[in-house]
Amino acid sequence: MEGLISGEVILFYVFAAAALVAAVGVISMRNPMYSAICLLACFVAVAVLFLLRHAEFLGVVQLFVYGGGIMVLFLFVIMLVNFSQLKEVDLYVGHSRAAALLVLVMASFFVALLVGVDLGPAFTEPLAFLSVEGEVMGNSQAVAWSLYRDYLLPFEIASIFLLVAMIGAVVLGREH
Amino acid sequence: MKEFVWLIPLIPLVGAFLNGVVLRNRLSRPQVGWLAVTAVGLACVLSIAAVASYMGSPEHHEHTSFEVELYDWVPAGDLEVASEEGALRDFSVSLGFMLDPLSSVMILFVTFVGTLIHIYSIGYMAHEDGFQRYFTYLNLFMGAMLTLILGNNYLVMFVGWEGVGFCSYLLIGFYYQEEFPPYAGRKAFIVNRIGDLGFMVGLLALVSNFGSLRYSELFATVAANIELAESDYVLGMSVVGFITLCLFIGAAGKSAQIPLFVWLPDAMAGPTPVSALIHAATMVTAGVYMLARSNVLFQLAGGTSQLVAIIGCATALMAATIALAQTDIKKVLAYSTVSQLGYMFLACGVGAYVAAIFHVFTHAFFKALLFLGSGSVIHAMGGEQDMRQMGGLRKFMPVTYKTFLVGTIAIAGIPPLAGFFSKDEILAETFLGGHYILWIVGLITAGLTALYMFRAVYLTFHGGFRGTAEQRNHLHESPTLMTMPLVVLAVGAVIAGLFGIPEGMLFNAVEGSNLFHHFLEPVIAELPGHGEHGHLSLGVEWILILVSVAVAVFGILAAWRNYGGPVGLGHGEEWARRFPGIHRVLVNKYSVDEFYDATVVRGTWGLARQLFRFDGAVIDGIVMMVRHVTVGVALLSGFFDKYVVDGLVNLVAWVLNRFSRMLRKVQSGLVSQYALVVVVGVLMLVFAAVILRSQ
Amino acid sequence: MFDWLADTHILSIVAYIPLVGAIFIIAFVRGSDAVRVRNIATGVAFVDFLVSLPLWFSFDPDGELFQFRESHEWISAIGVRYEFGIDGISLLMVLLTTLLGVLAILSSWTAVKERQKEYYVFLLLLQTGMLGVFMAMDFFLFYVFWEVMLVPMYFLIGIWGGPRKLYAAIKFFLYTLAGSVVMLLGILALFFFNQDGLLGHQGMGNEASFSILQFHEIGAQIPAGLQFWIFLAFFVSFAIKVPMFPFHTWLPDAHVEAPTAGSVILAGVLLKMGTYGFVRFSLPILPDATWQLLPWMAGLSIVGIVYGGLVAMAQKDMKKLVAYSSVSHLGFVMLGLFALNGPGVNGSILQMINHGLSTGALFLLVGIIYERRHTRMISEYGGISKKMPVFATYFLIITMASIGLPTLNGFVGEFTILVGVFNRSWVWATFGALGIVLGAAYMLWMYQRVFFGPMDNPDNESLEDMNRREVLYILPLVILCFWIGLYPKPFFRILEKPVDYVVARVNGDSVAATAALPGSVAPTAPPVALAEVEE
Amino acid sequence: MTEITTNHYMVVSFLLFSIGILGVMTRRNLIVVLMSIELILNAVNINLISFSYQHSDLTGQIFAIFTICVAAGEAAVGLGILLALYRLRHSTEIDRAVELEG
Amino acid sequence: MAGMSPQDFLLLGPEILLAALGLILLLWGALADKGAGNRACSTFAFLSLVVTMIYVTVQHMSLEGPTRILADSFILDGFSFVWKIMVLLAVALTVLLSQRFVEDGGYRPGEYYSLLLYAATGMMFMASGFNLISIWISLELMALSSYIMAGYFKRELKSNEAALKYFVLGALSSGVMLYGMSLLYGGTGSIQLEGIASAIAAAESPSLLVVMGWVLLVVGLLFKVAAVPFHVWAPDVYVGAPTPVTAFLAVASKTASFAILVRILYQGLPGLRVDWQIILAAVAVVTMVWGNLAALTQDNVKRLLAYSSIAHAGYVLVGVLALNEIGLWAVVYYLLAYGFITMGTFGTVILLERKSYAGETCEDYAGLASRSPFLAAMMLVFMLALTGIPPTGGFVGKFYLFAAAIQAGWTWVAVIGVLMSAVSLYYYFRIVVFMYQKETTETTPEPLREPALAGAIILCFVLTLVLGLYPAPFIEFAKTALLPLP
Repeated sequence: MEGLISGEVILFYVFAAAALVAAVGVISMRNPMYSAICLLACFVAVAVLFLLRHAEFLGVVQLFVYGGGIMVLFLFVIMLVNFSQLKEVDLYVGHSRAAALLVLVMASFFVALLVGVDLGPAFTEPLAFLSVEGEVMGNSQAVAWSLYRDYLLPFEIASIFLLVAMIGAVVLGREH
Repeated sequence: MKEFVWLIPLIPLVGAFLNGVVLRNRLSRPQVGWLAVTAVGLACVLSIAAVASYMGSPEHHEHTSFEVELYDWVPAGDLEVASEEGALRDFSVSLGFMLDPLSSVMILFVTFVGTLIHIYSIGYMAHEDGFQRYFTYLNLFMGAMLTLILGNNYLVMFVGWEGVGFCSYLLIGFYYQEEFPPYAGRKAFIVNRIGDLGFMVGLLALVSNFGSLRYSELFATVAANIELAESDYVLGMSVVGFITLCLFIGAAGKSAQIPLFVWLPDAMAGPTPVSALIHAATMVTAGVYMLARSNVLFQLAGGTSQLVAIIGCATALMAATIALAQTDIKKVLAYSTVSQLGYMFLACGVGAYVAAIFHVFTHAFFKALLFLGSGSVIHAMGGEQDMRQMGGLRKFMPVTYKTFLVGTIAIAGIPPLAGFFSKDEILAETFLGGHYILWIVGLITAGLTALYMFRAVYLTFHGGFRGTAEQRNHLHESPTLMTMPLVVLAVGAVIAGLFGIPEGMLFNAVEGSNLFHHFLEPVIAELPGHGEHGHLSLGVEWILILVSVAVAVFGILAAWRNYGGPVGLGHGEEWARRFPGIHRVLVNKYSVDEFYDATVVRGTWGLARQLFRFDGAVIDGIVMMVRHVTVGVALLSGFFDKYVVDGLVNLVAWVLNRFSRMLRKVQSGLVSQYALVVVVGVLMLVFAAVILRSQ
Repeated sequence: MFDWLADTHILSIVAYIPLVGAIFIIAFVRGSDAVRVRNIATGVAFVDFLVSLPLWFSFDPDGELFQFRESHEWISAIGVRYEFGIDGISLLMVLLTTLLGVLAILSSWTAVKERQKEYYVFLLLLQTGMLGVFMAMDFFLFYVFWEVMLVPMYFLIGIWGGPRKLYAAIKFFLYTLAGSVVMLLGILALFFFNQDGLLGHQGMGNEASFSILQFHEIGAQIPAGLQFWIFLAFFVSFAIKVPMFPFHTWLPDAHVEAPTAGSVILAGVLLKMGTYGFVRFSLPILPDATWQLLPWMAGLSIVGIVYGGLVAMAQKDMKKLVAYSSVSHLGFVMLGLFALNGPGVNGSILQMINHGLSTGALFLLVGIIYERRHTRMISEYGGISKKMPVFATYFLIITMASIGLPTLNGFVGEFTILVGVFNRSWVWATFGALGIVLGAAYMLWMYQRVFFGPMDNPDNESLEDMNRREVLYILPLVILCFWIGLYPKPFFRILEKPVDYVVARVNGDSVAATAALPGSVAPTAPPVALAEVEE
Repeated sequence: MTEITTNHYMVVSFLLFSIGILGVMTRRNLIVVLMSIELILNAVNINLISFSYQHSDLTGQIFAIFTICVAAGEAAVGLGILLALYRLRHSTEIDRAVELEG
Repeated sequence: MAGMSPQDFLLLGPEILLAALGLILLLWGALADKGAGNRACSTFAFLSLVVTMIYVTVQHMSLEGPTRILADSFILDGFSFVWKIMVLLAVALTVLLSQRFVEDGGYRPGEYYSLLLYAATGMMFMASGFNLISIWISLELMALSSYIMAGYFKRELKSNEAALKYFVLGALSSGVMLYGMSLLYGGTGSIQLEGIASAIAAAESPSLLVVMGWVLLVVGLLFKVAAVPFHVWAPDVYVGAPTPVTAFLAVASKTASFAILVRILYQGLPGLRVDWQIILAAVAVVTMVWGNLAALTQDNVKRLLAYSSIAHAGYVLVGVLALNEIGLWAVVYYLLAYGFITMGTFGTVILLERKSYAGETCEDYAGLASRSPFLAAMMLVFMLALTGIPPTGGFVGKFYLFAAAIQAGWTWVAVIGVLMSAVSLYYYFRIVVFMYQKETTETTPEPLREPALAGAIILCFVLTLVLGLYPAPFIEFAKTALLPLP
């Protein structure tokens, strides 16, 4: 038990750190290609964090959609526009120092606050993630069930949303 | 007949309306003139009839007045009145007229003299343009003057009061094409307005204390509430004290007393008949009429009466001395008018209201006569007014000379002509009142009067002609239209005095046979403990008479000694040389106008130089002061408007504008900066919310 | 006579005839056909005047306080009603408006040359707006007209005005708008106090209403603190309109730039709305605040009187001079109002009319020579009474009217006011009277400089005298001046009841006040102790 | 330290969130800005997941799914705009687009 | 148990219908070779919006009382009805305004109009959304469509820049909002408005998560309604975007966002009203002041209107924070009036526009009164209405808003509001000055002849006046939006 717990702890710290480092990498790489790679790393790390919170389905979705779809989209665009143009002379806009300072202050302030928040005992009934109307099946089934039953409406709206996104991409991306 | 008293002022107004509006430019000159004369003449006849019927009426015997009220004029509304312990009283003024001895006397001589002067004017103005305008104004004036006299309450009097002021404004400025007359007119009007301000305040005080302006009602209330009347009011004065002071200011303005007399001499800029009618016979005496009318109040206000007496006396002396040094014949007469008005005020001051009115009465005749005479002289001299250019005119215009002489004797106070009785009565009353200093001053003034009047006569009619040859050829006696009124007035000047021979004198031994006194008795209220008069013993009266006559004769002799005979100007110059200081002072009229300016200099910053540049001879006294102070202040406040009041507004606008540009700076166009702004906003809100919750 | 009018929609008819006329002109008359536009506009205004005349005859001075009332649902959600009705005060204002409307249009026949269609349309719209203001018995309705009327005025100044018209117009609009929006808040405060109260003050619990009479009823119960703020809110708006010192600076600009007709309406009617507001709302609704602020009001009025007079003295431009004289005269009116007694209020209302007549006439007259010489600089003239005797005469009469020469209207008003004011404080009255002297000074000075003296400016040689049309639109005013000067009784008669009502209200004597209102309940307000407010 | 609580996740997510925001505020290259936005959405997801774990309630996970889908959509449109920008200016630097200001 | 059932589908009818019509339009536009005509498509879009409007009304009539379906994620009540009608009206007017632009740009009408329809669908869902997920995703739907439309004018740098800015900042703000939602969920354990409300009520004091959560959530909405300091995108986007889209952003999207704001604040966070009233008061004041002052010195009409729309958001916020009945229907009434006025104004702008961005500086309006008096007159009325001068809807709306503030005791906010609206006169009348008091120059464009557009403007004009002169029925309409107040 001990080992397992500590193992979880270790995993958390490792991947949390990885995610943050990768994120920093994203916004600090000169070459957008590298940024993209960092972004991918970040996605993966976050996926692991999901798994650690018993969101197996979400973890996988995260890997596929982000790591697969969105990543590809980015890379594709990066390919489309020619590289030499993307080599920025300087990475940041004028006020970046001020912004950085601001963010630093904000982060330290709120982190301090958030650490202090007491949410009480967590994950009191583990079965809620696995069971559908009482009988245990598995996370995917549970998610699917509630998604297609309780959250059908958002789901439909989401479909329209994606349609619009498609139109948008076409309209905006189309050559003249 | 008396029921139609309201027609008396109306008829001249109708005349004015016809001449001025309906038949404008549709009549020949004679038609215009005679239309006007008829209007006034009718008024004259009507007033005689009215007075006659009044004297036959019960009111007269019951010593009350006869009143006609046409309609409610100003129903102002409910008001808290002191005399009724602040109870609400519906205050309202009606347009009403009244006949009583005082108004009767006034209208009689006003209409009479007025008619004569109208007739005279036809001749005098024959060659002027604006003929119809002239007569319109003249009729208008008569209407206003009669309203003033006949009104049965102070407000109607005020109407006439303002009306005559307005007409004199028009008539002084009759020659509007020139620079000076309009200016003089405005000066007259505004100085009068200052007086009227006092008058108005007085009326207001009357209203809020006694709740009425109608003489009969008002004086009754006053007599009934004497303790209220004498109770303390504002500025440490009693109620009546305050009221009478205000009224006196008004009167002083209208009757050209110190300190408001400066406008009258300038008023001579108008046509001479106008000077005769308005600035000698009628309008200027309105002040005296008002005082006499308010005798109830003044009797209660001892202090003010004192003031009136002193001011009057001072004015008399001052004007007389100034007259000594004047070389313009009309100016001489003008100052003599001021001086005579001083006498009248003196009379009122010492409580001799009847005497005052009597002097008004006689003065109307001889002063009008003198003015018309001078007018005919000026006419003959082709507009020349400087006596140094005249001389020896008696050969050329005998009628004018004789009548003028009569007038002069009358004003000099030589019995038995009109001036003697009235002036002597005033002096007697003064003496009787125990005001010996005033009496002496009055006496001296009497002498001076004789002196400067005869000086004028000698310089004008005696000696050799000093004018240009071309003037000499032009000399002639005036037409009958002008001489006829002279004669009539001369007769008046001779006999007018006989109405008021002191009782027990000469063939006049019967008790109460002093017609004038006897007639005016009821107007002067007897108030317990106020203004009671003893009686002079016949002996003292004789002595006084002799003294004053002597003084007058001395004055005449002095005039003869210096100006009479062949000497001409000689001795006059002599005097001037001997006492240059005095002479200059007199010539400069005590520099009163300059004095007013000096106060201005102190009063208004920075305008000093500009003021000094004004021609010393015709510096425009008060009006200039008013004008400069106000223009100064006005400019100041103009700046205030531009730079402070508006300045603030513009400042706000400017600030807003700056702000706007500042805010636009935030919109730099750089999206990252926008993001920054958003984030900062978010942070501020979150902090705010957290802090709100933390306490 | 005309009693049958009582139950017609006569007021609405009077109010909307100009509007209908305007719409007609917009719709059916070509702008190019200027003469036609002009004639129709004149006709409409004249008809409106004729229709409004019967009001004068059928108005019953002893009848109800407000007559010819009409009342309909409008915005029931907040109890706003479309409610018209006039008492004596409004009646006089309405007649003044319709009369000046005709004259103003007559005066612009030749003066206005371009964009005539729009010009007359705006004039007519303005007419409707002003009439509505004086007729409205619902505060919301009042406010609507109050603001509507700004727009056409803005254009009259801003399009047909002088060189600085843009500045003057927007200044006029901004000033008045800023004032009225603040008033809006005051109205709302009243509205909510009438219901459940606001800002912690217990309300009256009545159902929602904007009825002015309703507000009069509850006025006395409003706590002094609240009254104070509401009074200030109203004050800003009305004082700007009057205009009282120091809110007056929009006036000279507006007057100088506005075309003649504009100035006439502005001086004749618009300014009266401020004083009307005071007498209709501030005094009766907010008695305590009125007494509390009395010294300030009187002080400002006196400053206005003297100040206006002095500044007028310094002006070189006739219109500006007259404009500042208006500041002085309206200071007089305000002083009379705040005497808070019969004669004072009586006089000041009468003086509102007088000022409308005489100043309106003055602007018309100035307009006449401006049209001939295209300058208003006094220095440009001099001795012109030789060329234009008739004009000089009319000008003289009007001048005398405005400086209060007896037998002319100005005097009656001033005297009555002074009687009232003197009763409140002799010092105020003396200052007021001082104003009269000043008035004489600057008016006569101007008159002399323009009409007397040698005619040295050759341009004036060619001036010709007033023509028939010009006489036609001056004469009525002159006649009215004499009428009010000689026989003002009918006016006082009409004012008697409303004035008593206002005075009673402001003196906290609600019983006497409600006696004037049949069927209304007397609120039990403690009468204001005069002693404590005297100092 | 021995046990991982929701607070840990909140902290991680908030840091990720801050980094994303910083990226949006500072980077000049539009592509990287878009990536930063993705970071923000990821931070949100971490929150949602950890909270759903906290409350042992699936809703959070569902919400996360929608977040991901929206992220995809936005990425698509964002990249479309980027392409258009690139066509017009032959650059993807956002501070080139400052036509509009004031 | 909230499952999916046929009548639920019926209740979703209007939205589904509109989405379907959108799809049809899209396919029609795409498949018909060379594309269907602009006129045809716009007419189709317009009609489908009208039909939906009718459907919504009928549905509202047939329902009694609020109805919820799909696990309380979707609610039908008076509030949603009123707001759906308003947004549909706005979009319909936008369609009329758009014809010209699609014509000139030579775009595929199918795509453009279907985007509008989808945006409309999103807004309808927003009006009915009752849990955070559906609210957020529908908001995103609307936002995404508007990003695209803002960048529609692709050949123009400005348009593209507008899209870019709108997208980046929009994504940022929606990220922030989403983060807020997640915190709220963490703090209350529910994403359903009532659940949140009851959780907050249960806790004796809200946890940090809740506090941060609601602020971030509200910030996202304040961004959409362009309240200071989250307005930064508005001026640039309004100027850069094609004018019809600008009108859409200024009216439709703003209105819909207010719908959510009110819904969440009144039904989700009543327990925190003390907090959000104060914060909104601050934001409202800053917004009114900033918007009006910044507009004072603008020469570009679209930018001027952008700032003015910022200021108007401030006014509406005053009504929102008053949290009383008058306030609520004042908000509805004002948004209604504001919608017509703004649509009319932008319509006029379009009439003066050419393919480029002409017709945007005040100079282009010089002497309009003499060239086309009626258009000028209508523009005048719109300006008066924006200033809030009777007899226009703008006045009545403002009147109610400030009345609400006074009743709720927010007097100082009201004072600032009225003073600012007086200030606003100055810049609105700059346009009037040009129209009426300046002379035409040879560069000033002649207004176009556009029946549809003219019709739209006249409609807006008439309604502006009617709203000002006979508000009663509209107030009744607004009152159906009343929510149960805490």
